Amino acid sequence: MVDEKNLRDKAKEVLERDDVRRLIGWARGTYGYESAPVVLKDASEVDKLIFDPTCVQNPASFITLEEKKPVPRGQEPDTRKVAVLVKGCDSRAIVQQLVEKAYDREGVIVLGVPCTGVVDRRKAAKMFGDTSEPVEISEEGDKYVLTVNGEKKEAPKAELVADKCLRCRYPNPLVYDMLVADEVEKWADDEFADVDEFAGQTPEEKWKFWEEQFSKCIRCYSCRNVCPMCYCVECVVTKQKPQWTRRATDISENTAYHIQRAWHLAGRCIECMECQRVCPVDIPIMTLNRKLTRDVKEMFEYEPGVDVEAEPLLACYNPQDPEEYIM
Amino acid sequence: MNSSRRPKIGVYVCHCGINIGSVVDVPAVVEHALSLPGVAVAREYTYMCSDPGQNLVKDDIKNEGLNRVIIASCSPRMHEPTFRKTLKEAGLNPYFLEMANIREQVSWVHEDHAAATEKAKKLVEAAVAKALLLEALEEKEVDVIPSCLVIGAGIAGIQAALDIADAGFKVYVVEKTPSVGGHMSQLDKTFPTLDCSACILTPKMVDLANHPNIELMTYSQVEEVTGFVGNFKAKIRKKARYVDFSKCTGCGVCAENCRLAGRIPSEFDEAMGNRSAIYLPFPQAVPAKYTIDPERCLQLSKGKCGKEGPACAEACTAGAVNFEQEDEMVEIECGTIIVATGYDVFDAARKPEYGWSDYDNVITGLEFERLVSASGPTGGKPLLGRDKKGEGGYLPTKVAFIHCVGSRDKSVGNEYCSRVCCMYLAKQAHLIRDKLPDADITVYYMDVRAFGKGFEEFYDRVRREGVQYVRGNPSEIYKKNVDPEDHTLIIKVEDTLTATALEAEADMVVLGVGLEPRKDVREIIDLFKLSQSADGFFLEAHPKLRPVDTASDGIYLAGCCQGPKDIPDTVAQAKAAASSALILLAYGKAKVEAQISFVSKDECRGCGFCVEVCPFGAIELVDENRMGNIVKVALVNEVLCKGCGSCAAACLSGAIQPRSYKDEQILPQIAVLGVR
Amino acid sequence: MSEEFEPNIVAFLCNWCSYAGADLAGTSRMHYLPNIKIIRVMCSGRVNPLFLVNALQQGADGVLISGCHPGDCHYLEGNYFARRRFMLMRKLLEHVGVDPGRVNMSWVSASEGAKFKEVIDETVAMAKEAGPMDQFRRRQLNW
Amino acid sequence: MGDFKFAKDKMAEVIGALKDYQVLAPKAVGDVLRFQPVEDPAQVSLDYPNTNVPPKELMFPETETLFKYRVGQTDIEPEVPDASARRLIFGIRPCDALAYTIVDKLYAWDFPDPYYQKRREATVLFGFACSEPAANCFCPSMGGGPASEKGLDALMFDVGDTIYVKTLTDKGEEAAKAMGLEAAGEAQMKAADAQEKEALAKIKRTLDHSGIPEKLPSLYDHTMWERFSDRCLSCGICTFLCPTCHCFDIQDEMEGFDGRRARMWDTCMFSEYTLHTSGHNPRPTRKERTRNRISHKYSYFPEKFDVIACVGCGRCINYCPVNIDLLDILEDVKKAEVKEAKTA
Repeated sequence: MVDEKNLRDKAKEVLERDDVRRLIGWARGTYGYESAPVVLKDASEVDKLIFDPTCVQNPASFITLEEKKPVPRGQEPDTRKVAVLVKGCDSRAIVQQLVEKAYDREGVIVLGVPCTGVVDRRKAAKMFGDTSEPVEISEEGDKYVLTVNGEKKEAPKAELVADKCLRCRYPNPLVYDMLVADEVEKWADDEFADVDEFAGQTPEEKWKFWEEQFSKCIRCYSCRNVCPMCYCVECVVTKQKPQWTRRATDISENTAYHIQRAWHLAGRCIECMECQRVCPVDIPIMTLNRKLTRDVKEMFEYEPGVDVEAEPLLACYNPQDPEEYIM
Repeated sequence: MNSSRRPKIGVYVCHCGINIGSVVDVPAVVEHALSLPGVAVAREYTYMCSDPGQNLVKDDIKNEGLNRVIIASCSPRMHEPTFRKTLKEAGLNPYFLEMANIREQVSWVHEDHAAATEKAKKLVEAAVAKALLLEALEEKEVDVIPSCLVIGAGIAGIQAALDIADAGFKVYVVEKTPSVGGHMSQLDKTFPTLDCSACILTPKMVDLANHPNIELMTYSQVEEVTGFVGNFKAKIRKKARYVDFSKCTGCGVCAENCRLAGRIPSEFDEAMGNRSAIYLPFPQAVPAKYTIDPERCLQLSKGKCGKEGPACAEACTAGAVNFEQEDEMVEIECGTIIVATGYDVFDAARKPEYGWSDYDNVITGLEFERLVSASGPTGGKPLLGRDKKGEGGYLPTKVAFIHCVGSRDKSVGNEYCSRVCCMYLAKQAHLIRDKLPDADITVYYMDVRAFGKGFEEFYDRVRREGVQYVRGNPSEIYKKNVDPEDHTLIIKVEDTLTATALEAEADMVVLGVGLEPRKDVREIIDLFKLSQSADGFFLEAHPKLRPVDTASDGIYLAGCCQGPKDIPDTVAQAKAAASSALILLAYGKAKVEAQISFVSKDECRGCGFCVEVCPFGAIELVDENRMGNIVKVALVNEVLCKGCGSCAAACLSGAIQPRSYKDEQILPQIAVLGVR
Repeated sequence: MSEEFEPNIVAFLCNWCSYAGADLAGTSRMHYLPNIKIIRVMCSGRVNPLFLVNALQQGADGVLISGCHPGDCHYLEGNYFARRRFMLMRKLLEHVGVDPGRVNMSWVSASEGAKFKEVIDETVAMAKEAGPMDQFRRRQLNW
Repeated sequence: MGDFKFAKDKMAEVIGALKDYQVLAPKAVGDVLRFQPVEDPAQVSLDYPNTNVPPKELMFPETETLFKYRVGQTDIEPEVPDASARRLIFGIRPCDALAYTIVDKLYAWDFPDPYYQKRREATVLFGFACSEPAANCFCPSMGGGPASEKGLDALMFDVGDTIYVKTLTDKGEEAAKAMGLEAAGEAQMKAADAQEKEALAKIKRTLDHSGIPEKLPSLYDHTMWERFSDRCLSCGICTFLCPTCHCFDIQDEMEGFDGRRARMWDTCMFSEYTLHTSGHNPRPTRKERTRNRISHKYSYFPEKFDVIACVGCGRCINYCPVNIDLLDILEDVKKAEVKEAKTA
């Protein structure tokens, strides 16, 4: 369990340093089961910080989301550090961002938050209905206790917890400068059963599924924008010259977009599942990413976001790489 | 230049005589071309590559103001350079050319005329789609270091080196063995003229050693090659001879005193004769400097040689022997490289049915050369069955020669013809007839390929000398009986002309072993980035038109490393390689690839994927000021970049692109060709 | 379809081995099916796997990447990268429901004209087997 | 106009009776609701909060071909939608109907947009009053309400096992007749009134927007925006799912040398939206984009058309993945001190 007081003290310490520009963490949401990512710029704001089972978002995304603002002539760019709170899964994003030279290790201060699982808003809403008031959720053993409109409600953890947590292999941050709580026991593992099950279908069945899913897509690009790995200055998907994918929303372009998005995360996806969480039309985007994650593991014994020293998967090779199917 | 204006494309469809015209409806393709956007002119012509053909293009560029040209004809690998030149001469940037390959990829491979014509139209359409997006590229040049590195000092290497040196350029010759000369130095006589191999080779070997422009490094090996055309760097290991090169006079006293004198099989004599641990490979060896074989020498391998220590050192009045000597690394720079690493003869042990490993009167062609050579272990007598000391032995009475051992033989993986065996066996048959007038001589052959100058005449002469040619490929050779005094072998063979099974006798069998790529061919490939053809020999840049060039600029091939050859062909190719290398050396500059990658800094995310991928280390990350912020972006070294484009496929944002093969140039091609 | 379905294949050939191999097939007059349309690139390593997706989108019924045999790349390593990328992209497309028979890669050296012919025949056969690629073909302009 | 009713279990027949209308109703794919042509009337259900994607797409499709052409040729073939086909949107929520009346103003302004207008004219809106407003609904604050009639041709109420239909225009009346509905009685009307009051009471979130349109311009450079923009993903959810957002991009698409010009939804939240050819971007960061979204809805639009471009449907709040809450922002707008701010 994370003691929020301790978390805020640590955050305060960090924010008080002259060489720190901002701190990214979580704050209470405005309604329902939401929490909100928050960017603090002053130590006086630390009381906004929370950490509870609603803190599903990946703060690492907001490091790369920050634009490099044009620096007026005669002024120096603000190169002070960015501090960020990360759960175990979130921390893999930091590792991968470092592998891809998104910033220097010295450029960030990582406050690690050992995590025992977060709640899936959709599951909660299904169970207890939505509400205009912010809901507080706390974890008690294998139960979640929720305060919905003043009423205390309970639910087994397994029924509310996000899918990614059900197969969490990294509850503790893999990279950090300080931990805000004691490390926790790893409680789950990932057998990729879902991937195998899906892969078991015929091409026709698979396409039938995706055709329905992709045709829902409104191309809001929230899945791309929220991804901590997606921070190209100009994304091929929205590039005009050349135009890989057209803006038109139809099954052809939508499919192309989703394949491109998944492809560009091959050997890079760190499985925070933000892409799937943010989708306004419930496209199971991770089904693509996880397929690649699995194959990458099997074919190349490679796992992204765990080793800062690792070479990027598709920027290296092994002469003995598998090549069945190659004529 | 007019290229900046909106595209004005000229399309030229070639009939290539009837090569294209007889299958593809050329007028229809021309008509289709005219319907395409940006196409101002479309014409057909019998031979676009001919002068009048090229003039068509030039005139249109001048008169019609064309700024893009499409040639629909043969493979760009064939005539792209030709037509780039055409554009250049007409004042248009040569990279405004696009070719549609409607011969190799259409008329020659498709029978259905209608389908072929449709495909030709598509390919032209795709070319137009790309041409609309072509851009002018600038061809840069780099200086060429005025020197050449020759690898291997067989006849090929020697000849190439001498030619270049005579042209006044510095040549470094690196030979793996202690002496230059290669296989040719082992031969006795050469077909069909029968002049003595040593007599014609030795003078060249000496010239090589004494030429003021040549730096000869024998008993040496290239260990690393870096750089690019015009600016190669090579690390060479001069292996320790344990004999002071400057002091050794080549007198040979050391060898006579060596405790292992005459007890080590001589490589040069194909183990038919012996040498000492400190040795000169053969009497006419160049340089005439002795070398200690570190594996065999007691002092070097065991650390102790007799009670009184090494006798060679004792004996050497010049005090040249030096067991402390160490390998020496030298680094040289050169503008061009000639690879002349030669071949290995086929290992007869791989045809056990011929019993080469079992019977000492079954020998290979090369062993025969040593046996009949005046400088050989038997002083030229074809003596067999000599004892350890090389004493005794008998002269054969029935001699059999067998063709195609390890050549034209899928069972050993050599489908090719070795080109020399037919003739050297004929020559050897003649030599036997010379030395043993009464011997009966039979040659077992599949075909006799006497294709060269004077070959057929020579073959005819040998037959008239009473050498019997039997058409048949022996299936087995075995000893007639166990009696050690009886050397008779039985050759099981079917005479395919009379269709009769024979069990012929012979007491000497010479195997016409073929030529194979060297065992260490892999090392050389990795060293110089060469590629192999199906037969395992090095692959030339083009089988017809660039027979001595390799895929890597500034690196050329000479001799049997490229494929089996006889001496005249080898010398001819060596001279060709020399003149190719000389083009760069004489001109003093080398063109740098214009179609190389470039980075659009504003799009680069600085992840360095391209840096990791680049096989030539041509990309680095550098600081870039992006609106006041310092960010890392990729930067391409224009000389090191070869334009392979691997970086582009690794780049997530498409920020790095190879010129002429940019995403935005390939995607329109896909758009055209993809549509069913 | 009344007449037999003729698949359209877009092939990406490296200039040094496979394109040369295709030329050799031509010079040796080896007949193969006209369904294949070749795009020349300098190295199989140049082939962005997204080209394949784009080709399928454009209406290609099959795609082929061909490069030098492992170890023989004119640019030393390009084909190794190509191999990794291809192996993954094939799996991804398969997962989306694209018939794996549509997505092919081969090693064809400059001296393997005969192999090139075989590869083409096989590729076309597999695409025929898979049928017309209509899953996510662009249809905005089918008029 | 008239008051009608039909039994819930007769809904399939009622809809089936609409022979010369293309009927559109909410259809679910998984949990995602969207208006789609009705294939089987039996499948239509009126048991839903509101569609994820607003019915604005029925007038203003995500992607729409304007015309086609071939490069190198001069003739083009425009593709103005066929207006003759009459459509009936069955079960549109009052907030989404109200949204049409707002978007109408834009598409009728300076250049009347034929593509939009033809669809509008040919479409009958059968509204459906809300009995269970969602957590983030605030339509009453925006001049609408769970049973608002604005922009509708008819409004339906779910009263027990009957549906009470109140026609509001001739178009609605005509459609009701085509449905062969029977006349409604006092009971239904009373029930409807009661339901409306209940529904109103259930709406927790409110907004007093007085003063906001006037104040916004003065907050142009205010730092308050960063509190939200710092966590904004710059994605298209809030705008694409907004029933009043109406921005589009125009693109030429080529296949070989054939092409079409089409328009598709665009959003001011994308950085490309304001990117100039020169590479200059007047809205370089999420701050400017967040500000623009709010300012456009609550200041620029009312300035031009005297109405706030927001109907309080709550979608932008519900679907924002980082809890950027419109009402939260507007509260800050009201609190914000103007003194340190420059006016644009």
